[in-house]
Amino acid sequence: MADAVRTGARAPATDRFTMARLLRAREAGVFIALLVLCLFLSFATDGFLTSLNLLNVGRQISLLGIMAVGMTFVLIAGEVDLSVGSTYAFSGLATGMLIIAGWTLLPAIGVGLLTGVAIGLINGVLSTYGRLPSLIATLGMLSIVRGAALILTNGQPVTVNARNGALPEVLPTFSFIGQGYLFTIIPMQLVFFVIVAVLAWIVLSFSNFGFRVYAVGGSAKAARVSGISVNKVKISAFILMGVLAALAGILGLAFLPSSQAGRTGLGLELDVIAATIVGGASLSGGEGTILGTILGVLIIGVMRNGLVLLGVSPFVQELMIGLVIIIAVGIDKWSTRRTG
Amino acid sequence: MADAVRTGARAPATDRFTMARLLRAREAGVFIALLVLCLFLSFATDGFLTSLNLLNVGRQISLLGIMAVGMTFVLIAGEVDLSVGSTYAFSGLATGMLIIAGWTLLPAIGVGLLTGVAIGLINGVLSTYGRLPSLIATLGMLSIVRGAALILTNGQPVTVNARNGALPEVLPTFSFIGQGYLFTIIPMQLVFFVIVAVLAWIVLSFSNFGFRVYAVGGSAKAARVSGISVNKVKISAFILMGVLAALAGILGLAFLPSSQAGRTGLGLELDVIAATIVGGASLSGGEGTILGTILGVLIIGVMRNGLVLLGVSPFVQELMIGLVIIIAVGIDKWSTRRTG
Amino acid sequence: ESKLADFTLAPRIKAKIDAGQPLDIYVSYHDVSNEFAPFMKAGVERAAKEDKVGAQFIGPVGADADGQISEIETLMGKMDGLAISSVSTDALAPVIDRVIAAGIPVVTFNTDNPESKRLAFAGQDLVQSGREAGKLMAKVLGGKGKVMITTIDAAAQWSLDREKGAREALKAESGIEVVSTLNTGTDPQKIYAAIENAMLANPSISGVLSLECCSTPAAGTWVERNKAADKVKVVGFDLLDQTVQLVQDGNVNATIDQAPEKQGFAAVDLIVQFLKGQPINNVDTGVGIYTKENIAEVAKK
Amino acid sequence: MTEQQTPIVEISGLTKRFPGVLALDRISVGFRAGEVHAVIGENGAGKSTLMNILAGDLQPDGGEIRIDGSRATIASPLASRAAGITVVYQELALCPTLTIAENIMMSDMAARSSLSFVPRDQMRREARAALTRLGMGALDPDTKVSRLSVAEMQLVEIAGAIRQRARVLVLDEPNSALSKRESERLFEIVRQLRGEDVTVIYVSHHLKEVLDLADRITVMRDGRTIETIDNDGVSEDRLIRAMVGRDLDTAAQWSLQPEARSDEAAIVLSVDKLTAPGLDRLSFHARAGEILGIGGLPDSGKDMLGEALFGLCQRSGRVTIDGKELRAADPQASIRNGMALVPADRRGAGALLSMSVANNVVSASLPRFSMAGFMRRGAVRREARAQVARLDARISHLGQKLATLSGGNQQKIILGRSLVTNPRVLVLHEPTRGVDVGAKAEIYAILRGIAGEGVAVVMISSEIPELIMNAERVLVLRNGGISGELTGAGINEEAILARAMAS
Ligand SMILES: Nc1ncnc2c1ncn2[C@@H]1O[C@H](COP(=O)(O)OP(=O)(O)OP(=O)(O)O)[C@@H](O)[C@H]1O
Ligand SMILES: Nc1ncnc2c1ncn2[C@@H]1O[C@H](COP(=O)(O)OP(=O)(O)OP(=O)(O)O)[C@@H](O)[C@H]1O
Ligand SMILES: [Mg+2]
Ligand SMILES: [Mg+2]
Repeated sequence: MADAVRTGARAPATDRFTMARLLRAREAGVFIALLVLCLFLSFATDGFLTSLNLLNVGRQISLLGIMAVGMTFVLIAGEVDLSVGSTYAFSGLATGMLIIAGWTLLPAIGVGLLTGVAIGLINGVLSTYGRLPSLIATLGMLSIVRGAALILTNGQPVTVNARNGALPEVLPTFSFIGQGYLFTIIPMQLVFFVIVAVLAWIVLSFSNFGFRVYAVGGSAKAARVSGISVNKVKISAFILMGVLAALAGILGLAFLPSSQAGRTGLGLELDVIAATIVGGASLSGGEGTILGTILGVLIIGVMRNGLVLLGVSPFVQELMIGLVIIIAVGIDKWSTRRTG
Repeated sequence: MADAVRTGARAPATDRFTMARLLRAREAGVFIALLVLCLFLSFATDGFLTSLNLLNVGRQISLLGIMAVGMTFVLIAGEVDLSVGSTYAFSGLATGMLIIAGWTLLPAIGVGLLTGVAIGLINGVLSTYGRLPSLIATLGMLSIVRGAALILTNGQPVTVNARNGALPEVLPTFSFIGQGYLFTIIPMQLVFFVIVAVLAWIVLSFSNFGFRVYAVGGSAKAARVSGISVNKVKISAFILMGVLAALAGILGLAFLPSSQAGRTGLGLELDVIAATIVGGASLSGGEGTILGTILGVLIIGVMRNGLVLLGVSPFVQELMIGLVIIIAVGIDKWSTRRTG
Repeated sequence: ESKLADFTLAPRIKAKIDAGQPLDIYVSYHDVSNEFAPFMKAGVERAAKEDKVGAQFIGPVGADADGQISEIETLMGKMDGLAISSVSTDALAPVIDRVIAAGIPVVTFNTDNPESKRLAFAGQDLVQSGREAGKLMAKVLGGKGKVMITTIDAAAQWSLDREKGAREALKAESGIEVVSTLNTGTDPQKIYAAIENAMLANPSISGVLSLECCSTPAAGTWVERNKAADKVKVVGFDLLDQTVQLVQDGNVNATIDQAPEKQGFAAVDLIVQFLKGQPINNVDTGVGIYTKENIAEVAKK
Repeated sequence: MTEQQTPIVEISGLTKRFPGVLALDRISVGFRAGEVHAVIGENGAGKSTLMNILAGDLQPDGGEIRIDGSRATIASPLASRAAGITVVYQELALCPTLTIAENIMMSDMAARSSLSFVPRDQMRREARAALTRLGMGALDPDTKVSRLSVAEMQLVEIAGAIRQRARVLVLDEPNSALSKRESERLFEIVRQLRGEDVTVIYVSHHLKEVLDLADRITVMRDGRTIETIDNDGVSEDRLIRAMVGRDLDTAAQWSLQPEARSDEAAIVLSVDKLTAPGLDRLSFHARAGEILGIGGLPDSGKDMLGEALFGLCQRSGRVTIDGKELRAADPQASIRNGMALVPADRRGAGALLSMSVANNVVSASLPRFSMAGFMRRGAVRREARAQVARLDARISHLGQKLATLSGGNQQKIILGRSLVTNPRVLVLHEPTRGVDVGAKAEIYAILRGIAGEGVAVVMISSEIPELIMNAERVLVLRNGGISGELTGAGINEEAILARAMAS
């Protein structure tokens, strides 16, 4: 019985929502790992359980979280996107260059997001109609987009400030979305993450599109018999991923406010995929939830923060992050009986 | 009908070996891409078609190639190993530290290779008995092994020379295996690659172990009910991968002869996987050949070499590499009729 | 020097010089995608124009020893001279020696490789510039405090050299303690987050000494956002837009310039002089120190 | 027939529990040397679970297994094999990326040292011999299994099992995809093996077959062994009563020929020169309220017809419903215009196995159950509940994953999904494959009900009795074309076979 519910909860929540059910859900393993980690850190450090630090963690995980939400859709649809780090860099740089070319904010951000759409579209078309494995298509795009960003900027850093040509009226708003605080306390990046996560949760759990994403990833063939256009659904998931990577890139630029094509977002794809898979999504498709992904992102963020607060050497940190990834996923696998 | 032969040839060489069949094989797409590339470069540059340059390319692809051979086994067995870049660094550093601690060559290399065995064993056990997806297990190990390498070396570069304590009688041999030339012309690294590739080809195509790797990756269930120990076969593939990554790491150190835990082999995993998949292996297991992998490695190596000879800007090179990956795999997919 | 005396020029190049054919100089920078590459490249191009030679600016995208070596190997047959800034001294030394052995003159720039048989070096003395940074740090701290050193690549040769110099200078001050060296990684977001976390973990830090271009503005930005200019002093390197602004606003207390354009120029120029048969010597491109007082000179440009 | 003797495999009090299901409840049964022992029971009765335990693929939670009188634990497939047991699984266990020969010889290879070389020629030879024994000598042993039809795969699996000279051969629904001729060949071999003192355990839903073949029959119901009967003059009705636990009143209906009553009805589906892989310019039509049967041998093209009509594969020619032409290769358009498909490959193409019952029921009609792009949960649950009730599907709750239903119940849910789309034309491919007698009867009744509502039902089936029982008109396919059309009393086994095999 427990198992039926457990597996049931992995699919969109048809069942009524109860706390007990939630705790037996797929996410439970990760949730417990997170809880243990937080408890431990509250006792072991005095800096962890302060609202300032927690909000800080919230900000630091936001960009990763926004991208992990996109990756959740792609993984559930049975694909993978390795190009997200490059998209993150490219879209941020594109927006930045437009702003310092004197554009106003909305058009500049709009174009930045559109570059994300375009990259997602290419990824999607190559992986569906192009019949390439998405791993290969997006690995190729990883290089292509990074190369394009280098060519576009000639390898120079792009810094958004008035001296470089940004309109003075644009700067305060741009800074606000990246660096500002809502009600002077909640980091704007976190606000964006929360909005994205809530919207994605609604879409994935309750909308037809969400349903189709699960169906397509669970069995593409069966989805086709149900009249679902597999390719369109997959392409949409890639586009969503592209837009969210672009959004993260733009917010990242607004935060610093400087970016560099040769360095920004390098290797980010593995971080994003790790967080998503720790949260319960599977590379074989059909599985994953937004709640799980948020937990996955949190566990990695809290871990990083905690290790720093504990004064652990960065080398040991590197090692611990790997251990935690394995243990967090392991808790779930090892705590349930073998079911074949 | 043509298709029957095409797909048939993807499996271990059951068919008799004829040139015609070879050319219709899965590798044909990549082979044609490689041929076109070489022809183009012979005309477009004067440096490409010289034996010196070709041997140079041979050296430059050797370490990638040795690792890609290992990855071929892992992918055919239906798994993936992201930790190879870290293993490459760790094993090289371990050997290097032992040499400058005054060890003689064989024990130092032996221990270096054993670290590869150990990492492969852990990867394998986590991915089989540990029931973790290998993507997660090896992603965790990527961090853990990298962290361990940093701790081991305290983040300092390790340089093998007499001043640091290497025995004078050890150095010439160590340099020879990394930097030397057989018959004063063939780079030793290439010699190692050729030996590894030939042995791997024999094992994969003709031995019972190779057969089991294909069987396990094609259908774990079918293999299990036939009495094949799926876990042992997978663990063996991971160990083989670990040893080959370690071998590459040791040869890499012998070539340079300096290595650094924070940098060596960073991101190498994606290069290795890309080369292997360009060569026809598939992430879903059961498919791939050593010949294909060699072609995949060659195409990437020739491409890199050619772009440098052509004087293409490094940024454009980055972009072109991505394009070639997509096109090389695409040629195969797009040139065959849609088979559903 | 003896190195110069040992060197024999390849007949191929000699013939070219004698025939008055244009020479091809290759300048291999250790990361063509970093922020200095364009300045170096500008210097290289200026030298090519003034000295009337062909000059190619090459190197890997992202610091990568294997990539740098492979590229040099591939182009060895084409080059009449090589100027190189090494990702890693130990890794690149054998290649430099091989190029030298092939009769192709090699000089180093930006990051020296003294272990190798290179003919000369053009650039900042990195240990010296580190020392200067350390001294500046000591000065702005008034001789006492806890200092954190930050670098985007603790393992790179230039970083090791500067760190060595900085630590030497800081050690000389009894009131100053170096708490740690923070390796931030190269992604801008991660650099900032690393500094943010480290400052949180160790609130007693009163000085941040950044060894390069990119953690300098990150540290300054942190100070600016936390309004900590009184408590935390920042000394760093280079004159990125952001850094200039931060110095003007008092969030970065001092920065050291390394004149990248000059380095690129000198790299090519040294080889050209050598091939012309003129004697060559190391070129020190100098240590430019900028604080709030003199930053205006740069800001106007 | 063997007299009372100690069984070679004796099972007592065996229990197996799955999360939420007691699949085997203290069952006891003995299998003797040299007998054909049939195991029958409704879907989900526990037959496959028992066989999987014998295969070493599942471990029981309690009870004991004795082999040759001494207690044994079958810890792994290897142990099972060592004990002389060979199993042909219901869910085929073949490796699609390997060749026929490699699959047939896989367990031989497993027994050899992994350092040995693969004896390709010997493998090919022995595989060909094994195939020839099953009358499949024409199959090239170097063909990849992924290119075979389901029937061929089943034969390859059987060939692999038979050549191992097991003491106990377990066949779990071995012929569910085989043609009559292939099945008969299999039965011949089974009888031969019995003569060689091999124990054959035979699981099937085909009671006629069972009565023809078996020496003894064990009936299972709800995870329990009800009884073991000697097969001497037992009637089908007797078996059904034991399986279902009551008299099956619907059984009577089966023999009824549907009265021809749709002759005058409007033509709903019309197909003109349909050409697709395996199909060659096929033209036919179906009327409202008609059950149109399609029969033929496995390579006749009938297996592609469903997919081609529905637009799952490339096709040329015209397919129209109520005069509206369906776009090729566009399943969505097919559904929109009133066609629904129940595919043969239930696990692969049919069910969304990882999704819930409720979601499966509405998956082909999302727009109807949503508002502004969001699903109306209440409506979904209401519809799902209604379908489950209408089809009498046995589920534990609407959120249950489809993968955890037994085959017959999965089939009902897939049928429900088609019905929810309110089809004008319902195309079914092997609608009762692997479904037990009781559920079969229910499904037939449902289909007739649907036809009665004016839907054109196209039933593609390799089970001739199914066609005879239900179809008003039968088209027989051969070589991608129609080789005969039978109606009313003209529909009988001889006529269908004659047209299917005529050369
Ligand atoms: N792996 C499993 N997990 C959960 N339940 C299972 C599993 N395997 C079987 N069951 C359940 O055990 C019961 C018996 O299944 P089994 O496959 O033995 O039935 P069967 O008699 O072979 O049915 P069929 O005629 O449909 O093949 C069913 O209720 C089924 O749902
Ligand atoms: N992972 C699983 N979890 C729960 N139950 C499972 C699982 N895998 C298989 N089962 C159950 O195992 C039993 C096997 O039944 P199966 O699907 O074979 O039915 P069937 O109608 O006989 O199939 P077929 O069409 O192959 O004849 C089913 O009851 C199915 O629900
Ligand atoms: Mg069964
Ligand atoms: Mg069945």
